[in-house]
Amino acid sequence: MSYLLTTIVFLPLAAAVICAMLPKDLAGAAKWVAATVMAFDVTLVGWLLATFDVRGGVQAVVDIPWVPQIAIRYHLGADGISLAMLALSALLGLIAVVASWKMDKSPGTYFVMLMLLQVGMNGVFVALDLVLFYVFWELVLVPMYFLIAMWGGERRSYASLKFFLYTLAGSVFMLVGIIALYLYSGPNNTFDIAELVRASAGGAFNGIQGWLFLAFFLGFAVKVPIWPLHTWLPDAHVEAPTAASVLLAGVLLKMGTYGFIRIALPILPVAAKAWAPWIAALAVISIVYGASVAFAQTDVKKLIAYSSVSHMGFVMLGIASGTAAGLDGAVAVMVSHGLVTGLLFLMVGMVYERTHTRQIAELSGLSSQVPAIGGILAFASFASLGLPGLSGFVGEFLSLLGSWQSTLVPHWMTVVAAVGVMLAAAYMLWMVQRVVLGEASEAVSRISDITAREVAYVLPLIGLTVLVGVYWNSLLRFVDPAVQGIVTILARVV
Amino acid sequence: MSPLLVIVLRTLAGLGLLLLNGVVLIYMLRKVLGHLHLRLGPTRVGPWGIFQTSMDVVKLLTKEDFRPTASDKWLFRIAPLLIFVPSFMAYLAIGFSPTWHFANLDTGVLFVFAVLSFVPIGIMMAGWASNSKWSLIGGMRAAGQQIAYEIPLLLSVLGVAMLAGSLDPKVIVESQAGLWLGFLPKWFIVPQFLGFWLFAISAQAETNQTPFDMSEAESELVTGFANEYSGMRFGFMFLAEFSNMFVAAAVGTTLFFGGWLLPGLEHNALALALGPIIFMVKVYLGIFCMMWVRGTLPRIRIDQMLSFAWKALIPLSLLWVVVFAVILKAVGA
Amino acid sequence: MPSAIPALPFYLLVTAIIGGALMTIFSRNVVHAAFWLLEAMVAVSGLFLLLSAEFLALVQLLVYAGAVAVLTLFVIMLTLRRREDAIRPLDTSVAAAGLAAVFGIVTAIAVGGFSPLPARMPAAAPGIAQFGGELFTRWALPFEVASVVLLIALVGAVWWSGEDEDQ
Amino acid sequence: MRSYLLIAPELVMLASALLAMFADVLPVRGRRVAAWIGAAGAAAALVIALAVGPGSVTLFGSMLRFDSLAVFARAATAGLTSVYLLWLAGNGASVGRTREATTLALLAAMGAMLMSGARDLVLLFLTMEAATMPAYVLIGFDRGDERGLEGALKYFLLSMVTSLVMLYGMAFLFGMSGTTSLDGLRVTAFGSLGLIAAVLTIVGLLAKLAAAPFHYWSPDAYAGAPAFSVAFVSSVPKIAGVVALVRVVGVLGPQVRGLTDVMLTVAVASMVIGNFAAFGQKDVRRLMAYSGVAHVGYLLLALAGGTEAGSIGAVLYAVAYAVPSMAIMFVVAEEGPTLDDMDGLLSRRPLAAWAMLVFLLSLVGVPPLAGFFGKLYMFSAALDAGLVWPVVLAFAFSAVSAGYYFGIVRSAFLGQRPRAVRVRSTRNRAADVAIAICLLATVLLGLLAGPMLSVLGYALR
Repeated sequence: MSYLLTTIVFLPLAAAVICAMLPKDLAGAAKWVAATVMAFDVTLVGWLLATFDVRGGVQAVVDIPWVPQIAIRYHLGADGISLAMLALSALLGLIAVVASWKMDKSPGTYFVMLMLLQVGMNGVFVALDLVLFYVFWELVLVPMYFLIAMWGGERRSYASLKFFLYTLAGSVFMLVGIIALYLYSGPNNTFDIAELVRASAGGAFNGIQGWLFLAFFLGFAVKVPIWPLHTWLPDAHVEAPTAASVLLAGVLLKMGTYGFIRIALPILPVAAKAWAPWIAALAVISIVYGASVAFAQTDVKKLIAYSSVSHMGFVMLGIASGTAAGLDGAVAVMVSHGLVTGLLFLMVGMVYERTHTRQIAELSGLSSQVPAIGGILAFASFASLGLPGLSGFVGEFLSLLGSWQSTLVPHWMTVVAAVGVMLAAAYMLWMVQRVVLGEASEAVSRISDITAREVAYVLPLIGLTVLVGVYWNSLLRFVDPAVQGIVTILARVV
Repeated sequence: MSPLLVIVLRTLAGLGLLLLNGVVLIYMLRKVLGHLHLRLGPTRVGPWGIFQTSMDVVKLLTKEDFRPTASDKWLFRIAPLLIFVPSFMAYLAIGFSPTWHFANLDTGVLFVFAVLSFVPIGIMMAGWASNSKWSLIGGMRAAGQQIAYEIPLLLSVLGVAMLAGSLDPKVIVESQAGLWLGFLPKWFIVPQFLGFWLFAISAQAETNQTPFDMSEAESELVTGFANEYSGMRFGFMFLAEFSNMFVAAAVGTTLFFGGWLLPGLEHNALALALGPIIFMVKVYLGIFCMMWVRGTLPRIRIDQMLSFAWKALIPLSLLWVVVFAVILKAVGA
Repeated sequence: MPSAIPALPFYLLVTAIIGGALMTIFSRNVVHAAFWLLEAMVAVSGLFLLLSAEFLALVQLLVYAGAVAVLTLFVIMLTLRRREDAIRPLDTSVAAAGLAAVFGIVTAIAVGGFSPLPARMPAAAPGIAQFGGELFTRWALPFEVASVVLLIALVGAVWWSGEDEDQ
Repeated sequence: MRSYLLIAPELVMLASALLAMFADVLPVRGRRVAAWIGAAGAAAALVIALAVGPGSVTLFGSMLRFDSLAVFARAATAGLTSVYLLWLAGNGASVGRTREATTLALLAAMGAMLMSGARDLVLLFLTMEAATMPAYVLIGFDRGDERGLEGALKYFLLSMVTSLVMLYGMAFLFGMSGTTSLDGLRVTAFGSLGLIAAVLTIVGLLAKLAAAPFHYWSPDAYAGAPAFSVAFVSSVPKIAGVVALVRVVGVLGPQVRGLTDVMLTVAVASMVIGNFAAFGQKDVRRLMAYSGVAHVGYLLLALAGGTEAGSIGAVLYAVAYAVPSMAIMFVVAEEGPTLDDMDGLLSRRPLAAWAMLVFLLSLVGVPPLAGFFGKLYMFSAALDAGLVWPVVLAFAFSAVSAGYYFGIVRSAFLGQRPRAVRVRSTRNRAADVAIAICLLATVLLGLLAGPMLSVLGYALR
């Protein structure tokens, strides 16, 4: 029994409680509390990474009954995939706190929300009980709603409610699925993921897998988001404050794909295989559609948002493939997208903070006025479009490889998806050309360059992007053993 | 005899008693009130005016049955019956001796009160149907009065019911046999003096007698609800009033004065034979007392009367029921 | 009393009850409606008599004739400012009549399918003493709850009719 | 004697009601001493109820039996009443006469507590009347307000008619079974007549709970009534109502074919009507009335499944619904009834705003709050009983309901208050404590779902 994960998950809650109780005149101290706690949290995650046995298996498990009457357990544990996501979540959480250093509109409440969000994000990735998973899943909604609704842009009210209702509507279907899994899991009804996998192997869900998968699909697909359920994403991204955008794109979207990998595939492998072509088709549509729409955007943030739709399509494609390479690629895209898109949003945030605009037309010549900001923005764009040597390439390559190898995904889909990569290169480069290069526009002409604090929080992202891109195994050695387990399950069914 | 024939005969007997009683009581009332007021009462028709009432009956029967045009046709016609029939029915439950009764009910006392509670309905109906403000006011007064005084009336009976353990008139009377301390008749008036007092006042009010005759109040409402009635319909109302008096006195006799019992005349053939006579004597004594009150006290105001009921009689009777129950339990134990 | 209910008086009383109830609804004159209500109540007490429940029959008379009907009439007569106000337009009762008819038909069909209903009346009606004993032992709780209900009604009535009080 | 010990909680409630009624003649003086007495009495009743605990003994013949379900409902009723009166002791009834409000609330709660243990149709009916009659007065408590009186009258008429319909059904049941004891009802032999009797019997309860075809009273009554009355009327008596429904359906459901279909129809209708009508409401009381209809729909869905787990889930959910809806009404009573009145709540009273958020989230069914677990139990039971599509619908509506609940959140958190801020005369600690207790209960009912279910007698797996 290890309480390490419990500590990692609930440390931010402690920070939230402290921030909430700060008197009004001390509200400025909230950021220090949050930063300290998150730094500690990241350290703990680092320690977990260091002590993690890469040969696989679920580690740092804690498992105690919560509501014994209906077999709900407080069951946390981390395997490689969980750990990668947990690390991403903790790191981006810390960065989000530091990036919000200048937040002066009711900072106390702001950091409470940020910390509550962190609890949910951390928890989702290590919960091994479905109800617990759902609890963390929903816990994310409310703080994110408020982050957008209270600290967002012009249309924040609309965007936040849309975000909330979309994801809530999706997740209630997931809850139906969870309950159904529980009811059909045999004489010893259970919510435990591992036991459900075993029950599934024993044939407990035969005949209804399709329906169950539909329920989970709706819940996860909204969150990912897969076309056509993506419409909340651009609105939410555009209106959200920088830190919220970072977490939304970097972590929240991954919850959906993580759900597929953790729950839908292993527990419902038959349906997953049956649905794979359709999911792949939707993924491909997402890739191409997201990229095409990104082209048409005049707002940098919206462009990044649509690029997220496109990138998450690669994740879904990898998941649909059901091969080791595809799943490795999916996780790699998840991590990479978290790092890179986080970085992109941070840079856009910096620019916006200085110029008060995000319109591509009004921004140009960043490199001439603020070379550091421009350079990092360009770097992030390259990473995003999948330049070899940077993290984006790893995942996209593996995803495409996996889907090509897969017997479930038609080859033409892989080809179309590969076209998406080129589209991504095109719109990203076009954006870089217009925003970074050229002569400094009026909005850009009098701004100052990056500060030390800003360097401090983008540097880890840049470093990790390069590390993963160059030394793939730094990520994959954690992920692959877990992926192999899922592939085995998938291979077992016809 | 077939049961049906028995029922018919008994009913006819009851009706006869009621009519006879009515005639006698009207005469008695006139005489008693006359003497109380230091006047003579009827003297002209027959010796001491004893035929006065029979002549009245003839007059009522031959008078035109008049109905005001603006009146409520059906209610106007039904009302006198609704006043008369219940008071007739009340006779059925009265026991005159261990063997003399019209119907033997084990809830006899309750039956009397139940049917008598219809009388104010009839009075209200008459008051409303007549479409005259005096009548209406009389009817409303009757209703308010009835509601108020019915409660202490019923509560006052509870003490007796507790003592006798029954609501059957026969059982109640029989349980009053014997003597206390060798000289005091075991009548329930002794332990239930307060109950009797409550009963007497309430009964006076329930039968619309002065000082509680607000629903008729000749001097203000011109006989109130009966204002627009004439002929035999008026006769029914008139008759019902006297019959109610008789019933009240009879119930009082049964409950508090040992019914057909007299000390020393219990449980033997002579007592059985004399029973009805003893009972009637007691009843007429009771009626005389009611008339006495009627001739002595002035009429009080309706609001005084109602607040007296709600604020004095009802709390007192409730209290008495509780106190007496406790006493009975203590003594019994 | 026999355990089966004599048919003729039963149907007469039932007709009287239903008729009275319908007339209560249809009567255009409020005062008449009150009298019809009374008629229905009295007929109900007749039903009790048929079942040898003498005590209940008498209490029904005492309560409905002696108190409820009188109070109802009293209130109606007190609140009518003019006699003509007693006459109300008919149209509201049409819907009620329709409802009652539908309800009656449905019930009649349902009941009709299950004749004869088994008579489960007790062979001998309990005496009043037995009745009282039951009421205050086994049924003591409902009895007391009923008194609480009345208390609530009293408090409510006092509240609605009472004077305003500064607080 | 033992019988009286076992109904000691109710006796305590009754005693404190009488004491509160005569509070003015007590030697203790002070503002709203009646409400304080009531709060203490109800709290004592709660403690006693828990101390007495569940038992299989039937009292007064077969009148009463406090099994674990009943004990839970009874304790919850007493506890909620105590909190309500605590709030009332702090803020007082908006139109004065806190004393009457206290007495009525206590008597209603007493009726509700007995109702939850009632095993006899007669007692069930009487206690139901005792639990609902004070509501007529409370709804029309502001005698100067015509809308309140209209609402009260509407409620009164509908409630009376449905009560009589219920009595009619009970008469049929009595005729068929020869007994009024719930356990002795035998109606299987009567086919569709049994169904009619059963439906007529539950109509009264459905109307009191404001289920769909009988819900018309609730929006008007709530919107016309002062919010402090709504806080009580919309929450506390409903718990016992659900328990009674559980009892009746539990006995009749297996015996009567088609009863569950009726329940299901009512459930779906309630969910649909309640959820759609709640959209666009500007008055929080009206909004809560319609959402209450929807919540009753969820409850009925669990009951329609006809399983033990469904019954337990429904009762738990009834409590999980009652607590936040009462607390929301507290805030409404303090701030004003419309959405505009809620504007800027965050800046004025941040804690109240956050509490409000938690209550609303619990009503939506967001974990780990009480409402989530309630829905989890209920819907898993209904799903277990094979009601797949209604459950999916219910879940969808749960999500939809966030749409209108968040209207309140939006006002409270994002709204600005343009007009002059109405400052509360006194910041009242007792009232704030009451809201805080509700907040705690909303959270703990979820987190401590295990112990709750133990109290409810949910078998351990």
